[in-house]
Amino acid sequence: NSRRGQDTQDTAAGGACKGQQTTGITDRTIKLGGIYPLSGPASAYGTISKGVAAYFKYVNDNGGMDGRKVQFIVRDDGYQPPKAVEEARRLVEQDKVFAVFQTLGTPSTAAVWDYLNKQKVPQPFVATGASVWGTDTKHPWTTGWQPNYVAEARVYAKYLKDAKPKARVAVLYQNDDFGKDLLGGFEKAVAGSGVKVVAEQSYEVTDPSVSAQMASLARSKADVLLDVTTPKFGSQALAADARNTGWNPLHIVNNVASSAAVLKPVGFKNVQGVVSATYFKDPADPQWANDPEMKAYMNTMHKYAPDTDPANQFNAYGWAVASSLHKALDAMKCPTREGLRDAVRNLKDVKVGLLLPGVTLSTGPGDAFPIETMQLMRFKGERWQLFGKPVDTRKEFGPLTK
Amino acid sequence: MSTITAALGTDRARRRRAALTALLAAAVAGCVPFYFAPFQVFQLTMVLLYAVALAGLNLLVGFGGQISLGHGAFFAAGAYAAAVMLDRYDTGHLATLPVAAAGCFLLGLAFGVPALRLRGLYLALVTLAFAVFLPPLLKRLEPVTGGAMGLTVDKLQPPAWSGLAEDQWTYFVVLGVTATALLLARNLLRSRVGRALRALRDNESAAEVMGVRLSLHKTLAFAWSAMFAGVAGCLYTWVIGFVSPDSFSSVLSITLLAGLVIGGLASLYGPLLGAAFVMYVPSVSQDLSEAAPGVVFGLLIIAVMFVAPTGLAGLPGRVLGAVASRLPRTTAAPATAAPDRTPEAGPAPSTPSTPADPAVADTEPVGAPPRTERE
Amino acid sequence: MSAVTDLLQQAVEGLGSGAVYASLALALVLIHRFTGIINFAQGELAMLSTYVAWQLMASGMPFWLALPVTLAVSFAGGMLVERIVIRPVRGAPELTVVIVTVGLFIFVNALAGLIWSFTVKDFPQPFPDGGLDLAGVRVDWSTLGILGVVAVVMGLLYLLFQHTSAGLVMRAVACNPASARLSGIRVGRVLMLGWALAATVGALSGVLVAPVLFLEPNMMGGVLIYAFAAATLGGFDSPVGAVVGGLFVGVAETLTGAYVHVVGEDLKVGVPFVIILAVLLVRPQGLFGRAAVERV
Amino acid sequence: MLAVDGITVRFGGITALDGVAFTVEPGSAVGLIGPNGAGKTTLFNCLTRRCTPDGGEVRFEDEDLLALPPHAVAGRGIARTFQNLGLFPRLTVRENVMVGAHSRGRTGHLAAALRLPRVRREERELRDQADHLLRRLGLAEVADHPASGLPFGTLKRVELARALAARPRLLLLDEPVNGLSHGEVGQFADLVRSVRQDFDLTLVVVEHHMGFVMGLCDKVVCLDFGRKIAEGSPEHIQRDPAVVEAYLGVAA
Amino acid sequence: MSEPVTDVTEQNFLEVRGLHAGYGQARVLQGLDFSVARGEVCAVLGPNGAGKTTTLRALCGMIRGRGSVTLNGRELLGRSPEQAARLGVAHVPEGRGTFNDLTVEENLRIGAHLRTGSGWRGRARRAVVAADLERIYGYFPRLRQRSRQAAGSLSGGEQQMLAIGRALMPRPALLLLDEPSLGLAPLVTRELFEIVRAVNEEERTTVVVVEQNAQLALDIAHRAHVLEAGRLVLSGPAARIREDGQVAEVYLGVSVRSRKAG
Ligand SMILES: Nc1ncnc2c1ncn2[C@@H]1O[C@H](COP(=O)(O)OP(=O)(O)OP(=O)(O)O)[C@@H](O)[C@H]1O
Ligand SMILES: Nc1ncnc2c1ncn2[C@@H]1O[C@H](COP(=O)(O)OP(=O)(O)OP(=O)(O)O)[C@@H](O)[C@H]1O
Ligand SMILES: [Mg+2]
Ligand SMILES: [Mg+2]
Repeated sequence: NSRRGQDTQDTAAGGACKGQQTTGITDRTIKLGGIYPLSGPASAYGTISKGVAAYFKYVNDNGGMDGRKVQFIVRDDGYQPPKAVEEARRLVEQDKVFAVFQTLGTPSTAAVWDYLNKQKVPQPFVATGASVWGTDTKHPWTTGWQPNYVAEARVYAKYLKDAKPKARVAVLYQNDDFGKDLLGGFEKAVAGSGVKVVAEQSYEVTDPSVSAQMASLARSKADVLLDVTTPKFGSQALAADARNTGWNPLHIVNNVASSAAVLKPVGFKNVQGVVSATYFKDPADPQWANDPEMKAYMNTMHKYAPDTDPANQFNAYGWAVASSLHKALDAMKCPTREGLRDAVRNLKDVKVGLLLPGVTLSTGPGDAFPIETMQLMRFKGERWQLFGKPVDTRKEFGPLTK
Repeated sequence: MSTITAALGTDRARRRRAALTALLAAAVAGCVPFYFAPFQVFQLTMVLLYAVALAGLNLLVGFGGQISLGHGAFFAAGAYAAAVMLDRYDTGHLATLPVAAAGCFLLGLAFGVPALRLRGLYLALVTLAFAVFLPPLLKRLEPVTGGAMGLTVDKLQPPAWSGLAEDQWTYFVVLGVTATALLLARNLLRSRVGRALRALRDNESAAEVMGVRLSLHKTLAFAWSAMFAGVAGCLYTWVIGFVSPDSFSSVLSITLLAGLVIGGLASLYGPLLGAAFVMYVPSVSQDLSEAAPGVVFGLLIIAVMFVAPTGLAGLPGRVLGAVASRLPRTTAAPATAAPDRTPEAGPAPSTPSTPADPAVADTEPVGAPPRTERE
Repeated sequence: MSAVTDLLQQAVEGLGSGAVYASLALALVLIHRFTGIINFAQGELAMLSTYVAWQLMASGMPFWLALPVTLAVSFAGGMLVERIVIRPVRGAPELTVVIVTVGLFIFVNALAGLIWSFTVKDFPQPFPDGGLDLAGVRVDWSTLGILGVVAVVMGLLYLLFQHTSAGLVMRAVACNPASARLSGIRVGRVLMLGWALAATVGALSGVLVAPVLFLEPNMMGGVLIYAFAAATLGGFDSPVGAVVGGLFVGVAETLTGAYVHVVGEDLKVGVPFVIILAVLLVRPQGLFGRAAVERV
Repeated sequence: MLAVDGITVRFGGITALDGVAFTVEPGSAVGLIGPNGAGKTTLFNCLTRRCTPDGGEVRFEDEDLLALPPHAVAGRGIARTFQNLGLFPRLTVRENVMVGAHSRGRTGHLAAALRLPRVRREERELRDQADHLLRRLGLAEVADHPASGLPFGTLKRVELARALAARPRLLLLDEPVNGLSHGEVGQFADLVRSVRQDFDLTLVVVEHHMGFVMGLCDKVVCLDFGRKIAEGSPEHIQRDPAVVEAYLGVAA
Repeated sequence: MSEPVTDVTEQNFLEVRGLHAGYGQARVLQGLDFSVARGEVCAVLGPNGAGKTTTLRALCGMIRGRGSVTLNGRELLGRSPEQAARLGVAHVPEGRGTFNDLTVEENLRIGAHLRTGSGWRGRARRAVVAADLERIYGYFPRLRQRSRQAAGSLSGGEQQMLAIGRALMPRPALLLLDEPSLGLAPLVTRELFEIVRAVNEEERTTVVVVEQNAQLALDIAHRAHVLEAGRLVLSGPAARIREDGQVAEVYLGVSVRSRKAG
């Protein structure tokens, strides 16, 4: 009785969807798997899985998705690509999931996407903003979700071109795909304009602090500091900026490090006027307190994840991306893996509760970036204030190509 | 004379038993991929390739007594050598193996020379520094290494004639390389060279007086062990098909050393056990606690070291020893177990002491082998 | 600003980082002097202590009360760790103990994440905001404060090691525990004391650097590597060496990161290590370490 | 065969050896005696290149010994035992002895890894020779025992076996019989005498056991505070007042 | 055996009953019985590998044993070496166990640990230690010359002196000497045994000495035990053992002396 025979359990649909894969989905259930760093250096992001799981529980309590109860299996890869491969294989071959809904981080995602595409398993809405997920044509089963880093860079570029056309920009960035993508996107987007990058400094995630880099950047006396960091380093950079009274640039902090949890430790008085961009509703922001989706989110989090801080924006991110998947599943023509693949790649202005007004999901042939719109915000008092109109980078800069 | 013939007899018997065991192991190893699910075969493949790296590290640390916390760097070098060759020159997989091996051998040689001057802790930390330094370097060399995004390359594909699935073919290839590597390591250790290595681990001065050339053997040990790590890295690229700088952080180096110590230093099959630990225990931890797999994993490491302070390889012996010394009389002389325990420096870990008097911990004379100490 | 002031400013920045490394390196040196091992969990224990302080303050305790309580808790905690985690492998090969500390590292890190989550916590700055302006070079009070505390701790440790019989006993235990026991030294207690002191120094380090690095479970992970570097450069037995090593590493990497463009910020980690390697090749026992006695 | 000339060793302020000179004739046995800390072991250390003298010359068969790298000494035919035992505790007794023959082996790293036929042959030979020595010294029983945990007297013999495995022409013994009972000393003396004959050895022996030294040696050199204070036949030395005063106390 | 209670601490100051001990599965001591009176010097003799060292290790708690060992009426078995040391047992181990990284004087100070404890102590304590140091330097002038030198760099004999000196520092009640003459020059060996005799007589220190130089040991011992293969094969007053020619021949090889090493 070989365990290998499990392959035979893979099932196919009949009828109109004849031959398509129905593994992991029945009329009553749908099985999804996610791979997150629950341990190791990137475990801060692991909490996204809590938001996702909470959403699915919420849906199950309300009758499921189209009558199907969601079973969501979370696996830990410790942010290590080989572990991600192992876990992806386990999810596909042993747990027989319908789709691998979210792999987190560029390395892990890159390590598994060949495999998943070869197995024809959908990999929708990966939790990384690298631009490859949307521009690659060889991996139709994989799509991004959050605005890719290039798109985000374009938002800041546009803002500067409009507001400070002669800006001299200093950039602090994390030396990995995230930082490089964003920096590269920014440089490309400001090319030919009066906005110039005059200094760049990178740091490694393993560095204890970025104060030395900040001191170096201060020497450039730039007017703008573009701060492409992850939360802890974001706090450090903001604090270093505040400490240095001799240099007062316009501080643009990227979305990843823009949550209130990053700013609060620095002291709100020290971060007045900082600019950022966003696309979903910050659970820590009181202006959304009466938003119905936010309420549902808060209640569910209190109910199912009482130990988790619902104000943490990563949880809200999880909720938002899960509800995006819900929409995509609803849009499937066939309840099959192929059906999901096609649905995810054919989203048209789909609204999702936790996304900002004006931000919708849209994909199409050759465009696997569901969200490419962001809105600028400025920190004032004790919270972010949105300003300007949502910037649709697709419209402003044209589609991304490889 | 009779004792000699008897010894010869047992020797032959032992050899026959060893051959039988090897045959059995080969048979089991050959059947495994036809029984287990692909992802389990994949896991075993990973165990095998980590075992190669651990076997290399074992040469250096277990048998040579030099501690390296930087072997992840050689692993990475091997992985990148393979990935770059596949990505840029399309050389085909097999060609990458000798290049990765030779390259890492030379790299190890280059490292072995300064390592000669450094001892214990200092060597460990300098090598750790190398492991810390490598990822940013790989990122910097973007034109070759693909920078922070890494490189995605083709995995090993089964040839049509084999009729095997990808995971099975990969498994067999890795099995072949691993078996060869382990055999090489074993041969090395069972020779004059291996003895010299272990001798200088135990007592450098005496070894040198016996004519052992320290510089030669230490540097070559470093080179061999780097080569093994490089070969493992090359296999990694074949299996995973993706390399990125952040896959080879210092955590990998520390994990390798931990795996080795957990498996059993200076033991021939310790690397296999250590590799299995490194591979399977994180999964077990998250099965036990989804909320915080790290908590469980950390505890498991500590627990294993409590139960098997000399590594898992020594565990069966310890258990048997403990049982044997308990069985005849319940009050038998409180033993320290571990009959097979490599009689290395330091006292045996204690059997649990009487609860009334927790201070009595050490049961073996702590200075047990003082006479063979250096002056 | 002139180029010289710039340079000095960067150097001051380096001293700031260096002080952070030195503070943890002191704890590493302490534990090494007592037990002869390197403790991978040292940074995580410091981080845990810092969370204790944070928790105390979150429940309303003022900083200057929370600090001594935290130090006391850490002292006790260090003893407990030795008793529960390290004692069972005492006498096992050295690497086994090192790997146990690796396990402890993973455990404590995950535990802190479980209890306090990975969001950054704000931690009050014991030193006043702002700083001195010395001829255009800005030196934050916090940098000066950390440097000052590090210097004091270094001095105390120096006295402990060199001028008390406790220091002598401790060295004897690290050198030959078996003989120490034969001389009636309660090795278990000495080791507990060593862990307790190291945990206390570590806690102090954590509390000092938390306002600068921001408190989260991985706060000390990066520092640990640099603290290792500092201790290695200094010679792993010497508190003075740890501090000199820490400051040197901090300044060296900051200046090369800022001024040597081929190296740049991304590769600057390599610089102190190259220097360390160079130093060790000449002095294998580190700058301030003692050469081991060896003869046949 | 061996000529030590004006050798001087200093450690910081201590002069461990101060212009010591003597010669050793082929086939002879020379005893080296002197109070504790006189520099006897240090002298051995110089001969085996464990330390480098600050002055003086050592010639072995007309070759400058001090110009050799440490590991080459064994290859020239010089072997020694250590005062405080320099065994390899984690190796078995047989392996210890086989390491002794290291300088006679030829196997390199690559050949060893591939386990070429000649490697097997060499291994077998070394092993047989080691076993032969072990039997000869009555150690066959403990051949597979790790060196640590054996009684002291046994370890002394293991050290001798290991030194002999190098097939030396000059054998340096540092306190070979300390820790042996009187009866065992006698046996050991017989043993040394017989191997000396069979292996055609030249001996230099450091020993505080006067009976052993006097019974074995043709010539005795006495050191005190790093200086040679007497040299001569055993009978002569035993009566030498300087030796009696510094070392023996009342005539033994 | 029922002896008057008053005698317990005098006649059976050290009392060993049915002592079994070993290493792992190797059972070395197979039930030893002997006792040593207070202020007595007791020699333990026997061939190579008989278990003499093992006996001393069991007495001072370095290895665990089964049976009973009482010192002054208090059980020693099951105690750790430091506890035994605190009860007044000092052990010069085989292999010397010097603190190689510490200087000679620091080694001796560690030996005085029990007299001073650790930590900051008063002048009186310091004076005591200074006097003790003087006493040891008096016994071994060589050590005074080497007092600032690291113990690891001493010659073999100097280390042996240091180990004995360290054991004498705390003025122990029971001194266990494992082959103290090892590596010592003849003159020093004789002096050493004089020192042991003096310590024994002046301080009433009870001594158990394992020694291969049976002649010397028996000269200062009151009582002697001969061990073979982990069992006592002979016990009695030292003088009688010395005179028992056959025993001496068989177990001690004393008569070798007349053969003059062959
Ligand atoms: N590395 C060293 N550093 C300092 N002093 C040393 C060193 N090696 C030896 N000495 C000193 O040199 C002197 C000679 O030592 P050596 O070991 O040669 O004596 P020895 O004659 O062998 O004495 P023993 O009979 O006690 O073994 C001793 O006083 C010793 O302390
Ligand atoms: N650390 C150890 N581990 C295992 N066995 C040991 C150990 N130490 C001693 N033994 C064994 O115990 C037995 C007795 O050894 P012990 O050292 O007590 O003998 P001894 O009488 O002191 O001999 P010697 O005169 O040679 O010192 C020997 O057979 C020896 O092999
Ligand atoms: Mg000597
Ligand atoms: Mg003995």
